[in-house]
Parts: sequence; structure tokens; C-alpha cells
Amino acid sequence: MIASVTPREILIATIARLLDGVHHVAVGASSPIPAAGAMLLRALKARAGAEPVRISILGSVEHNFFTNGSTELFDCAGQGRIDAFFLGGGQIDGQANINLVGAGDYPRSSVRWPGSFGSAYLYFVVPRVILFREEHTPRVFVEKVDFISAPGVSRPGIHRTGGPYALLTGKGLFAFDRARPGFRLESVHPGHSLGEIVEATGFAFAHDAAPPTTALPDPAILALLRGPVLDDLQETYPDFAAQMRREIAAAADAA
Amino acid sequence: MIASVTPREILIATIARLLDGVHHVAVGASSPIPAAGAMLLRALKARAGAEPVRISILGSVEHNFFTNGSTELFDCAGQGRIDAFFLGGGQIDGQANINLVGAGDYPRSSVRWPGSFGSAYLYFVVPRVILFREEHTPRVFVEKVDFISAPGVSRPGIHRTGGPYALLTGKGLFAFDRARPGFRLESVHPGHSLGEIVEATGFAFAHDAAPPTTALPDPAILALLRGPVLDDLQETYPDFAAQMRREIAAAADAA
Amino acid sequence: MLRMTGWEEKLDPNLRRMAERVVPGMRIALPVDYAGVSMAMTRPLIERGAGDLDLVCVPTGGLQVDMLIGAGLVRSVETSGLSLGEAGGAPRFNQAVKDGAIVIRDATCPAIHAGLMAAQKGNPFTPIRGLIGSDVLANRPDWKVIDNPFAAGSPADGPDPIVLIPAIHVDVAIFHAPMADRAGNVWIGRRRELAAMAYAARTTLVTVERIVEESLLADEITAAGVLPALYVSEVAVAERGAWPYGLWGEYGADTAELQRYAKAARSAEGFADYMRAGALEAAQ
Amino acid sequence: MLRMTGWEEKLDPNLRRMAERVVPGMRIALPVDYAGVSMAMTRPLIERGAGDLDLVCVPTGGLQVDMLIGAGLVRSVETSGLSLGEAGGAPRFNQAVKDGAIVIRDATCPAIHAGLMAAQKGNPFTPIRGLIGSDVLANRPDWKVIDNPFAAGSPADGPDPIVLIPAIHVDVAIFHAPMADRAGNVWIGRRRELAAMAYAARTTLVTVERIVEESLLADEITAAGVLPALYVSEVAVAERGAWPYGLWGEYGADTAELQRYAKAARSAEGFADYMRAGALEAAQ
Repeated sequence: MIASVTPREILIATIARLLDGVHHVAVGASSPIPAAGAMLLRALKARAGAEPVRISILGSVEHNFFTNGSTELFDCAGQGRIDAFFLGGGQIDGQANINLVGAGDYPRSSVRWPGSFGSAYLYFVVPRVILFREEHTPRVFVEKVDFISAPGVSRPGIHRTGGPYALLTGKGLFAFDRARPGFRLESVHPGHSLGEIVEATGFAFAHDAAPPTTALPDPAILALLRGPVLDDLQETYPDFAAQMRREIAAAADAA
Repeated sequence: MIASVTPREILIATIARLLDGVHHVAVGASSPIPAAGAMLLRALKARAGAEPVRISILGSVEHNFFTNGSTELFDCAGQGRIDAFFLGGGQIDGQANINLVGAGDYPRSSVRWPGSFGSAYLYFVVPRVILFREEHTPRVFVEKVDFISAPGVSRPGIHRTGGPYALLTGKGLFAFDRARPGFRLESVHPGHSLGEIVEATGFAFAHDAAPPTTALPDPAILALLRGPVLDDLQETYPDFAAQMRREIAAAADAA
Repeated sequence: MLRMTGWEEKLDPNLRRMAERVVPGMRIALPVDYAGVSMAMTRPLIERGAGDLDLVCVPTGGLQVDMLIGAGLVRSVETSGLSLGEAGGAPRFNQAVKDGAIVIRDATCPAIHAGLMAAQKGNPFTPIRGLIGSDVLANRPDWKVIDNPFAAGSPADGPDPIVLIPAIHVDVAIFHAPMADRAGNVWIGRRRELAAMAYAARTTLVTVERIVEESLLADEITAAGVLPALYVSEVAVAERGAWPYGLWGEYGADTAELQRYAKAARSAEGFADYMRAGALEAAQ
Repeated sequence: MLRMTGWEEKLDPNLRRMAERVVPGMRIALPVDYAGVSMAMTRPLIERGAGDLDLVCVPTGGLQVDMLIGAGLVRSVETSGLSLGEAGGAPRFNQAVKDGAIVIRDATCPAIHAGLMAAQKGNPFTPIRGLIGSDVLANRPDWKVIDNPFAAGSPADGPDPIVLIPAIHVDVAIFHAPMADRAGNVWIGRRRELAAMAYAARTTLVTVERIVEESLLADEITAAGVLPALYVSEVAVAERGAWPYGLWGEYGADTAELQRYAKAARSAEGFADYMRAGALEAAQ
């Protein structure tokens, strides 16, 4: 039953698609949806007998494949050994600048967020950075961020082997065009509309007159996600996995 | 019996004296005489109830107190945590330049030695570097080295927290005056003479008209050296310790 | 400054003695949440009351930093992030930022590691890629940008700017680890940022779950995870000393307690109440 | 180039396959004598015959490098030292230097570590103190000196020159370690320069004494000494694979054998005889 696909499953399946072709993806310990997307890709590649996908979950003891302290993630990225990473932001603007520090005048921000973490480095050296933020409101997607934790684009001559690849929100999927630069709406998630997205986005973006709907996972992928991937997920994100199982059950009941 | 003190015991006791006041000394794995001097100092300080002396023996598995690979010695020295170190040289000149690379025109040296190892760094950052070379001949102590592995002095403005402190040979002990700069003969080992040292040294050095004889270890120090220190030494340098025991026995017989 | 009386004498005398090593105006390095935070040292530090501290979070901070800020001991914080993780923002930190009560030196994780690495090597700086065009860099006048002298491109490509991070030397590093031996060797496992902190510090204070009798350097398997005694100034036992944080391989974080703090510390009064109550509990 | 026929087919096929990863003109990193030299890979490399190699000794070299030079496979050597330790000078190296048959890039140990560190961090260079006024620096046009932009002194103090070492990227790193697990995680203990080599290398080939069944990352004690599989291209078992060098915690060096080599390899013919005889022995 297609109707029973949950919004989160669409996000997870979309992330797996965005990650297609990567060999090593790093995911934050508190990023269960990106982790689920990476795990789904890994399962798909394993099923197809393709080259394995490596997932490093940061801050996790069980899934910590690093042995050189918290510097190793950054070293590893600097060596070009990490193909994809996820970043969010309290604010994200149309140039793909992200703000993880605070709203208002720096440093006495009216709203203070935790801080830039590794973004000011990783955004430059990880080839495929996926911006992921479920909340899609004008508060998040602003014309210009109040503080640039990490810039979306750099002028020619700046050493940069990585940068923004896509922006995934609770309403739609955008690709980032580094040449223009700017976002282009690729697809609208089921239940949302172009008009709603324009309304909720504080920056201008390119789009077709009638953008397609975000593709739903086909039944085989959905079965993989609800089976072995959810089991994998359970080990690291037990609360999230339980919540997903409840959502899936609720969606099935409703359908 | 003073007469039974061996030349090596004099070297060891002199090194212990030169090291007085250091808290951490590093010694090469193939440097048993410097190691013995450091161990003697450690035993003397322990006996006096003074602050303990730490000895790092490089390349030794049993006495390796480092855990960060072969870079740690240099990092440790760069942090100012190593007070004393020993360097030798195929050639050493009157400016305390040392050559560990080769004689003749570089790079096609007529005689090639192993190489500079860490000297080009450690000579700059270890406060008390003791130059130690038993062979005292004009071949070793030259007017000017053919290749500067590490310079004895640096011009003002060059960051340098370390450098040459003394030069100990099989014939005598020199102090190094960084201001002049140059060596000054401090003492002549028993059985050798100023004239012999002038003859054997390819560079000019300051000296008294009648330099003193290098002090012999007093009986208590000698007992410490021949007892617990030689036992310590045996663990890391068994061949050398056995040889010393033979020398001591032979000297006692002769006396 | 927060005054909390009536419970100080209940604190472990070893930890109190260690806390005496901290004097006003010092620069203190503290580890990230999951690497081994010596939460056990937090109250002794507050009792000690040495203020005007410059904290360096390696590379991010949380509960301990928030408490020290709440107690009024902190002049500045250099960090790449500060929060209570799943329990949300760090309330006393956020308030202090809003009030302008502390100086915040926003960094990015690898820049903090780069600064420590420079100190470890005795270098004045370490270069780092990235950062150019960020407001992180724009607000760090102590960082410098030079043109990479090794730039491979033709002159037509123009310069290749690169950021240099100055060495981060600290007066004191404080952390918690599973075990130490009698000689003062501390087992830090794969949390090698703890070693980086100690290399960069003049004084390193360590609390541990337990002291083991055999030398940790005696066999190569345990030796691989050891911070040698050479870098360790003092060790004291503090069982469950990272609580409410977890300690890798030993115990997990107590998220409920972190949430309790997060809620309580929304106000200065709530924070003071929490600290007082916790102190009494700890003393029982 | 040394030709040794009649024994190649006796070599371990796994090691022969690994040696095929080395192609002419590559830059190869090899560890110091006591850190875990994969002597077992030496003959397969010679049989493979990929020449024009640029060797990087981390940070010094010995028997293996001398043998590869003797076999005519080496174009240049970057090293801080090259000898057979107690067994004296490295005879084929010394001869090659005298003949001008190889390019020698004399370095100093921490400069090699600095170059690897730059590669590890994705940096173009790492600064290093010392070196100024040495002929080591004078003969390294690939190293640069800049004025420290953080110099603290007044302008009257003049500039504070500091050396920058460019990143050392290598095509292949080859070493020997006590054990690996089925996933390719290699236990390197406290010999962390082996990790530095792997971080800086595109391909890392490892021989080990044994393969263990349980994951080396499964418990924190062994994990602390692991080079993760992420950095390891291939692993093969080679018992006593460091011989005649020792392997820390496993077996000591065979000094008599090193001396036998030192004596034999004084001449090109003696070297060839030694290699042939040793090959036959190894094949028995």
C-alpha cells in the first residue's frame, strides 16, 4: 500500500538516493534520519552485490570505527576519505550559507544555538554535503543568515573540494547549483505544494512551473527499510526506531 | 682503591655530574655510557631523597615510556619536557656544529654516515645537549664540518631554547660557551695531557695553562655505580654491562 | 559568584586538593561530553572558587562548562559548540552570552585540534583548510590567513589563502578516565584528544574510576591506550566520576539527570537550587 | 637490476599479489627498524621488479631499503638516517650514494613526521622549529622558510623565521604488525607512526603474524591500538615477517643475521649471492 508510506520513510528513501555512489558516509550521533538513509543505501548495495558502503556514526561507542580521538573524522575528511556528510542549521540561506551559532547580532545573539562544530571545515572538504532540516519555515530558510558558520560557496582560488549538494526539508528536495549559485526545487513531497514551499522559504530559488512529486520508495525498498534497516537502526537509535515502527503501524491502520 | 677506577667509569661519573639538576633525560638505545650516567644520577638523587629523575631510553621496548610512536620524543622535546639529550657526530667542529651525514662533498660523500636523525631539531629545543664522542682524533674534531647536520649556534632572532652544553671525549671534558662561541677545556682525564688534547683536536679551544684532572668518582659513588646502577644497566645493555664488569675486575687485578 | 555553603567539607579531600591547583585567570582545557568529563571535579572547582577562567572546550562543551559559568567562574569560553546534547541548549551559557557576561570565542572542531597540535609540537601555529568566508574566521582576530607558499597553481590562479591557528597552550587540563596505575600512567583508550590536552597543558589533573596495581605499560596491549605519567600531574579516584555523563566502555549517560538540570538551570535561582540539592545528595 | 630466477614461484602467492600493487615510479613509505618492517614483502617486491621507486623512510631506514637499493629498484630515498644499527652502515646504500646512483634527500626525523602530519590533516604543510642554519635545510629546496606571522617580539627583534615542510603523500605504505582481524583492522599498538603512514598513503599493504577471529574494535582495550580497516588496502599473513628485524612484544632482532648481511653486501656480488642463498633457504 503506497498510501501507507510515512513522511519519514520518504525522507529516508530520498537520502539513500542522494547518497548513491558514495563509499563512506559520516553521520552525527543525533541524526537518525540521515543514518537511516545511509543504512538503507548500504542494504541496497549489499543486496545488489555492489561495493560495500561504510557508515561512520560519530559519538557512538558501538559504531565508532575511529581510533584516534575526535580529530580523526576531520583528518579523514581532509584526506578525501569521506564522501558525504550532513549539515543542518538554525538558519540556511539561498547561497547555502549555514548558521549554527545564533540569531541576531553576534556575539550577543538573541537566540544562541550550540555552535558551528566542524561545519566550517567539513563543508569545504566533503564532496557531497547534504543539508537536512525537517522544519521548513521562513525562520529557518532566510534571505541571508545572521552568522555564517560555513559558507555555501567560495570565490575561485579558495581551496575547496566539497560543498552543498542538496537540501532536503520536510516539504521538498532542492539541488544546489554551485555555478549559479543557488538552489533549485527538484521535487515536492506528497501532501505539500509549490505555493506552500515558496511561502515557507525566505530566499528565491529556481523551479519548474509544476515540479514533480518526490518519488516514493518502491515496495521492495520499503520492505528492506521496514525490515533489516529498521533492525540496524534499532541498535544505535532505539527510541527513533520504536517511534518509526509506531508511525508505520499507524499509517497502515489509516490506509 | 682509586687506581682501579676504569676510564669508562670516569666518563659515566662525569656524565652524571653534567646532568645534575635535570628531571628528564632521553638516551639513545645504543648509547650505554650516557644511559649509565643518567642511571647513576637517578640513583644518586634517589639516595638523597631528591626529586626523581626520569630516563627515556629510545628504541627500547622495556624502557619505552612513550605511547605515541616515534614522533613523541620530538613532540616531548618541543614541549620543553626533555631537559637533556646526547649527540655525537662523525665530525664536530669548534662552533659545536655536528656532522652525522658524511665526509667529503655532499651528497656524494666519500664516507657516508647514517644521517642526521633528530639532531637538526633536538639540538635547538633540548636545553642541555651533551656532545659525547669517545674517539678524540683530528679526524673527528675538525676545524669545520663538511656538512652541518645541526648547527652549534644560531644568530639572534632564531627560535632556540636548547643547544650544546658540554663536550665529553675519551681524553677530556669541554664546556661550551654559547656567547663567545666556542669550547673551553674544563679538565683532562687521568692518563692524558693538555698537549695530547691540543694535538688531537682540529679546532682551537680555550684552556687554562694547567687544566685540572677530571674528578674521579668518590668511593660511595663508585659503589653505587658498581652495584645497583650496573644491575639497572644490565637489563637494557647486557653486553655492555658484562664488558664493564670484566674491565672493573681487570683494573682491580692490576691495582 | 555562587555561594554554596555547608557541604564543602563533604567533598573528597583528594579532589579538593587537586582543585587548589587552579588559580584565578588560568586557561583550562576540558574534554567533549563523550570523551571523559571529570564531572567529579566540578563541585571542588566551584568550592575552590578560582574565577576569571578561560575555558577551552576540546572541541565542544556541555554540562561542566555550563555549571562553571553558572557559578560565575568563567571569563571566556573557546569552543566549537556548547549544549547539553539531547537535553537541549546549555542554559547558563546561553544566558551569559545574551547578557554579554562572558567572552565567547567561537571555533570549529578541527581548529581547536589544530591549536592543540601546535602546542604538542612546540610550533607557533598549525595550518587548516576551510574557514575562509565564514564569520567564525571573521570573529577570530587571533587567527591569521597567509598565502600558501607551496601553492601549485600558476600565478594566474592567484594566491591560495590558508588559515593558521595559533598554538593553544593551557595551564590545566582536567578529565576523567577509566583507570590509572600506581605510577600515574592513565589509560585513555582511543580517546586520544585527552592526550592532546595533556601534551598542551602545564598541569594535568585526572580522575579515574579505579587504580590498577600492575603497570599499564607492562604489556603492549594496554600500553597502546596509555597517557604516560610524564604528562600527568595528579590522579585521584572518583567512582562514576563522569556522571551524569557516561564513560566509554564503562557506563552510559544519565539523560534524565541532564534533562533535570536543563530544566532547573533555566534561571539563576533554579541553577543555584539544583547545585545545592545535588551537593547535599552527593554528600549523603 | 638484480635478476634472481628459480625461486620466485616459491614466494607466498598472497605477498606476490600484494607486490603487484607497486608500479614503477611510485612513492613508498617504509617504517623504522623497530616499528614493524615487512621484511617478508622485500623479496616479492624485488621479484615484482617495479623500479624508479621513491622511498620515504619513517623516519629512518635499514635492511629493507638497502636490499631494494641493491636490487636496483630505487630512484631516491628520503630519510633521516639509514644503517643496519649495531651491524653498521648500510652497504648498498652507501655505495649507491658514493656512485651517485640514487638521489638522497636527507631529512631530520621530526620533519618526516611533520610531512606525514600535513598529509594526514589534508594540509599543504606543517611548520617545524629547528633546522635553520643546517645543511639539511640548505639541501632541501622543497622545504620553505617563512617569517612566523605570530612572532610575539617587537619589530626590533627582527623576523622569526620558521621552516615549513610540505605534505608527504605516498602511493603505498608497507609494514608488518602483530595481528589483524577478518575485517582488516590491524593492531599496531603504540607504534602510531604506522597509522601516520597509512593516513598519508593511497594504498596500505600490511603483513601480520596472525589473523584473529574476534573484531579488534569489539573491546576498547584492543581498539586503542587499532589502525581501522578504512585505511588498510590489503592484509596477508607472514609469520616472523619482520625477520631478521624483531617485532615489538613478539620477537627480538636477529643481530647475527644482520651482521651476516652487512658483511656479504659489501660488494654487489656478495649482495647477489646473499639474496640468492636466502631465497633458496626461504623456499625450503
